[in-house]
Amino acid sequence: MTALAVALIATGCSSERDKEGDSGGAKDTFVFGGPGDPGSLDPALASDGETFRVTRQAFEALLKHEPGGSELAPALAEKWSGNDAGTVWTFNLRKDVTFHDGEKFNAAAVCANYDHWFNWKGTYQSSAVSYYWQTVMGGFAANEDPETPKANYKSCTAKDDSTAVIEVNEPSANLPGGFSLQALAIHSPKALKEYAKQDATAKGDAITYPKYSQVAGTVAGTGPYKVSEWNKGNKEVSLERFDDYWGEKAKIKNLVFRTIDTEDGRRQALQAGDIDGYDLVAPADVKTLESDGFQVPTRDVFNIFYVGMSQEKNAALKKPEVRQAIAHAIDRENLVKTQLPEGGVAATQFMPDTVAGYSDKVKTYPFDTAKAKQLLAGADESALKVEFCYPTEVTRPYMPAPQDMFELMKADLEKAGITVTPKPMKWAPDYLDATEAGGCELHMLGWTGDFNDGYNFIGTWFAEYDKQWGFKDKGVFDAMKAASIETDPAKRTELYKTANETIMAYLPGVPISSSPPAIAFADDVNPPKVSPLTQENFAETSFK
Amino acid sequence: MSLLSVDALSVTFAGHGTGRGAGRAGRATKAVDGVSFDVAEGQVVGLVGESGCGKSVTALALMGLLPRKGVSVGGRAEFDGADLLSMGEKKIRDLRGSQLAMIFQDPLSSLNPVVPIGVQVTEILTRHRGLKGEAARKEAASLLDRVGIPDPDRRLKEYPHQLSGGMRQRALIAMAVACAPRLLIADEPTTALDVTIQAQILELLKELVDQEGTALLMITHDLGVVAGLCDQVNVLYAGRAVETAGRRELFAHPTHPYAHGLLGSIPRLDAPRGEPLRPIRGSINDKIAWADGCAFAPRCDFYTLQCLTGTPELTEPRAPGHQVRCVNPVLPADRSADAAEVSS
Amino acid sequence: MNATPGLQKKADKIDRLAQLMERTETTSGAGLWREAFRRLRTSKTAIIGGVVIGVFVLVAIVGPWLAPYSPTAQDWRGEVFPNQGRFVGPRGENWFGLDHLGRDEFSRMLVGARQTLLVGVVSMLIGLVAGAVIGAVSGAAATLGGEPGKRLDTVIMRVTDIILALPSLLLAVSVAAVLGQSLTTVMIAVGVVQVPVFARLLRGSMLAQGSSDYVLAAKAVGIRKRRIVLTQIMPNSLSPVIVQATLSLATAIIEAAALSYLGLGNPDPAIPEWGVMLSQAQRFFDNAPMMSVYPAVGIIVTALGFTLLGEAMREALDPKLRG
Amino acid sequence: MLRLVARRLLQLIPTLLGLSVLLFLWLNRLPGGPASAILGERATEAEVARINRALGLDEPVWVQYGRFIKRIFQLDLGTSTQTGQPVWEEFTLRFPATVELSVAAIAIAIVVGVPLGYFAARRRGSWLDVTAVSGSLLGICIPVFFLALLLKGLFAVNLGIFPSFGRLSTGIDATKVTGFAVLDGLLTGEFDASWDAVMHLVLPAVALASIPLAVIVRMTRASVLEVLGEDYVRTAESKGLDKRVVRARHVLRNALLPVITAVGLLTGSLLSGAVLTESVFSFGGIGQFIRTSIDARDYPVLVGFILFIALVYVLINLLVDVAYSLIDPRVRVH
Repeated sequence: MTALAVALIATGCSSERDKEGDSGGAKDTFVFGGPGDPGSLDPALASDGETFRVTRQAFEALLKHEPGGSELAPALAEKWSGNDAGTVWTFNLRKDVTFHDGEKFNAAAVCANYDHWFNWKGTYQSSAVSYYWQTVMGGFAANEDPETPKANYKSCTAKDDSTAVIEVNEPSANLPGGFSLQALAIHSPKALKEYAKQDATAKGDAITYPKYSQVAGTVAGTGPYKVSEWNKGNKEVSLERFDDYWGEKAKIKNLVFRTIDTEDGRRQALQAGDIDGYDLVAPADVKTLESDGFQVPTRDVFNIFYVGMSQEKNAALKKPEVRQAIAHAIDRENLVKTQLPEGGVAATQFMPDTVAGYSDKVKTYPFDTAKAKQLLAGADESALKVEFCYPTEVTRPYMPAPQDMFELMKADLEKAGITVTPKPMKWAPDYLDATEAGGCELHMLGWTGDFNDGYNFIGTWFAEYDKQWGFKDKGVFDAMKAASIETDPAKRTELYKTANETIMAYLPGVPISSSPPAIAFADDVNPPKVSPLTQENFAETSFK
Repeated sequence: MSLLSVDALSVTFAGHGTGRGAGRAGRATKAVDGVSFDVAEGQVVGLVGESGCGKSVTALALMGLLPRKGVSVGGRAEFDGADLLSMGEKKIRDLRGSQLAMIFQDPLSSLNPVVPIGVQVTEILTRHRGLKGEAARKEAASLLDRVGIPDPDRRLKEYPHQLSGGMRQRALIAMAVACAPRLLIADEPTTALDVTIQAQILELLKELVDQEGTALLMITHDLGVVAGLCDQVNVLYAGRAVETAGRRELFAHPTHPYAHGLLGSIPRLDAPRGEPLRPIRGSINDKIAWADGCAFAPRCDFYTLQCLTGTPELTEPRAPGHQVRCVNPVLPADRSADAAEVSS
Repeated sequence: MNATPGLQKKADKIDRLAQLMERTETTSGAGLWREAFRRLRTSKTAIIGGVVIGVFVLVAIVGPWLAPYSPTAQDWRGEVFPNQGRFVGPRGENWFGLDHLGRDEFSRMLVGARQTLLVGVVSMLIGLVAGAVIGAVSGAAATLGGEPGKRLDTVIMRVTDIILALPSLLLAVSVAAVLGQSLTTVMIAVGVVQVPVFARLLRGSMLAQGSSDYVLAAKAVGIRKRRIVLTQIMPNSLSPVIVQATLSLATAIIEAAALSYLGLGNPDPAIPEWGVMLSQAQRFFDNAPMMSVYPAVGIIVTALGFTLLGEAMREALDPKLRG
Repeated sequence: MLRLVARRLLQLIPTLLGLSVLLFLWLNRLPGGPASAILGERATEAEVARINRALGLDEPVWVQYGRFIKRIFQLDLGTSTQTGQPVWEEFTLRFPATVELSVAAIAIAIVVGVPLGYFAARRRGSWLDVTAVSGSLLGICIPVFFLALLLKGLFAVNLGIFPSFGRLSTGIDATKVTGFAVLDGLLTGEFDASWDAVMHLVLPAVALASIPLAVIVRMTRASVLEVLGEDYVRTAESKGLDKRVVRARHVLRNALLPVITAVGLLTGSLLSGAVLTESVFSFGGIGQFIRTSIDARDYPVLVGFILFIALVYVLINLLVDVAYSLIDPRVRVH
């Protein structure tokens, strides 16, 4: 027993030395802390940022966004073009690309992927599994549930080895942006054959993901890293440099994502030197970290935070005056000034000013408690009572401290004479379910764009009747429709501007702010270009 | 020359704020207050008195078993020429169990419930006689046999709760006599036992003492025990000896009103029919301090104001060697008159 | 007799003593409590605990009137910048500084005491009442119900044992899942955790009483069973329950804080409650440690107070220790 | 002995059945019932009916209960809604971490608590006693999560002595054998991995040990005080035995009996504490998983966990009973 203890202590000391040695010389492992575990290793099955953060290092789609920006850029496709109707998309593919499993990348591989997704059956058709496919391409070859949208995907043809043509039935505002999504990243055809042998199953609400997506080994993409291990017990995913990567090779050999679910925990882990960087930095910690010598690069703003209203849940909200009063009552400037990280701005409409289609001419509702009271009195709603839902145990890139923001807004509303009943809910699934179903009179939510198109913001809410908002307004819906079928980018931008003006005149909810989510790195790291879409490419990272 | 010579033994419990067993807050309690007596080799000496009179504390003081904290012990107690009271912890530990041994009142609580009898017997053999293993076990078995426990080999493996009350006391006695001590202190050894067992145990004690020539200090409230066993008797009241005499002398002529009362409260078959028992009034709690006079005065049938003029001294009003601490002893002449006066 | 005055006094004293001797000692419940109270007064632990609780209860009662400002109004919200880690510490105007939303921390602490006490007391009462009922049924069944009663007792106790085994937080969460998140839920959740404790305690103490001599005596003289339970066993079984109640107040306050930390606390975070305040403030521990320290110390000291008093009561009521 | 074990195991059956009824009722009492839990508030009536049919909720209650029990016996605890993996697998994956943590905490509590309680009792009123008593009071009164945060802030972040989160450092390439990180390292000879795992255990285990430690110190102290006043200790002293023999055989052996029972009872509170400490240290055990399951309303996990904990608790207490009866002969006859 004693001998054992001695052995432990002795090796403990030596491993301590090793660690020292590491930081002095060739440090070859970069550890990044994320707030949650990925759900699967196959991005096609996912719709959450934690999964994509990991898979993005190993998988590439046809397109991507320029590093540090939101413009589309070539990825596996060197060039792409659409026809005038927006229904036929042609991709000139990059040559000399190899998958992690040694397979060659070519047009046939691209089509194998699209056809694989299009022919999904059973549980794969659940919107919880194939959310992004359904958003971009609609339904499947054979829809099994009447609620599943109609298929928009028509075909994929390998014109030659390096030319793939993807056809859709109707033009869509989600294209070509959708081709950049991780969910539509290209997998090795050999891996796809493995995938096809395994089924996702569902029992009740619980979906059991296929084994291949839970254990490293099968999945194979083309990215600069390949997944080497997913240690669920230790909550870490390890990736290793892919030496046959077609582009610039990753600078650090090993990349590890570890889960630390609290903001404090991540910050402390960075401060303690246990990790080299983390995402979703609490605004309060930015200054502290910076003064401690850590790097906290700021992303560009690409999100929107809003207060949603459900007109069906509380009839008073059907009155425009009431909605306007609420908008006037909330002190957005104060929220921005005290809660949001540096670079945050008060919002005037449901998209940040970095998105094409942002309008300067929308109707604004400046902070004015007196005006709010007056409007309420005018609408005969001086004794207005509302239930206000807020999420607990969560921070989002657009919403760093939901509860504090809720408290500030609640105080504002109460100053305007509105009685507010707080209703906290767990973020997932309670809060998301409730807000989506229109179960909250007032609620707070937000959105980070997937790609730079106005539709990716306002289209997600106001294109048609939506339970979340519970209103039917022809003016708003028509404005959206007009923009979505326009294929000329310039014209579309103008139509989005009009749509924004229509929406803000109708005021279905109150846009509050846009803010840059902060990401932090240790002082000895050359961080990757930070992305407004939170699509950092860690292959760019190196140690100083 | 006496084996044990106790001279002016006193034990004081310091008053604790909230401590247990130490009486009222802040007041020191004198549990034993200048007790002196001798025990010769082979002699049986009785310490008699009701509970709380200080007899058990005296025994514990002699064994060095009183807690060191909050207790101060005064006087001398010479055992074989060495003072037990000022002896070092290690030295008295060596004496305990080998030269000095003690038997306690409640055999069940005095035996460790989770250790087999055998271990509890052999551990003392190991400690003082260096016996180990099989030798110790054999000796233990013969000890049990000696104290009259049948089937000793089986009993050695058993636990205290598996034995009857009398058997447990026998086991305790076996432990006490294991190393042939020169002085055995028995603190109410029969109180917790059935009457039939009591006699057997007393018989056993007597036998052992006679065989080995062991001196016995018998602590009891039971005058019957005293009558059957003791050579010399000390009656204690409130921490002081109030009467000291040979057994016969004391039973024949109880002179202190307390001793007199004690004897009077024993039912006697030869008493005239219809004559009531005469219990002593009250309890030992209702005493005054010795410094203010006679502590027994509040309960005394014969008290006069003289009783309160100061601590009465030990005198020999009746016979040499028969010491009494009383200013108004019960002597043949005035006894019945006074009693009649007070009780009317 | 030529008695001196001093002697006469002593004689009187003795007469009085003699009178006193005639009186038999009472062992009634009232005597037990009086005795316990006397012991409590002389116990240092009890005094410290009592003073702490006294101050706490006083603050809980009058705190809202003492508070210099509204605990919920964000009067200074322009001065606090959580997004930059800039907070306002103690100053003339605000003795404890401001919280992260520009509210007066001192006022929040004062008013929070009441909420904290409320949560503690109500949840303890829930646990006590429910636990006492279960324990009493079980105990009565075991002592007086014969074989079937014993079986019922075993079943009840096994189930409470299991509940006792469940992590209290999980239990609380289960309750919250059924009832939804509210202050009532917090109280019920924390209370439910205490139920098996009280049940077990009361039952155990009833069993002990049930086999005691005076109950045997009552049975022997043919007093009705229900009457024995109500008039003999119950009153005498209550003292450990009361001790536990005091100790439970401490646990309840800590437990409520843990629930807040897990995000299951009072749904309206504006209403000050120490547990909620602590879990809110710990995010800012690096920049404004005092914001966490005030409620943490409040919770710890109060819990200590209740624990000390409970311990002292336990000692005072322990018949083994009675002189 | 075997009979005792057998009897206790038999007693387990009604207990677990009772618990399963409670659980079953609880599940059915969830707002809106399972269908709503599954579908959320979006559910239309038709969907609810469909799900109810699919889950057999339109059948009589006892049929449903029967199925519930059957599934439990098949170890089919369902699938976690968070991870999409079978609950049973999630448990086996995470359980070793929590066991390791709990065992470490209990070990700390016993190794420190028993001697501390013992010496506090021996030297009643000394500074050691006062420190032990007030320290244990503080241990009970300080919220576990706050203590964990303080420990982490001081020893991990500021002093950097211990790692701030997780079970193993990144880059430690430990071979998985049993899932118990410390043990695995010893088995495979990867001592550095074991050492690393031990370092990761220290802070959470100390935080988790605070309550059991406090309880054990107080129990031991009170128990030793009581035993010191027992007649049999005086008897032992009167035999002139060595101090060591008196302490070990006569004082501690008796004084530890209630402490053993307490340790069994502490299991429950230990797991409560694990939920909090594992969260603070992102430890990746059952505790943290339960916390995220609470947040995500992952009922299959919660139900499975409750059953599981009940079983563990009962088994631990069985062990305690057995241990108790080995030490205390009086229990054997009854």
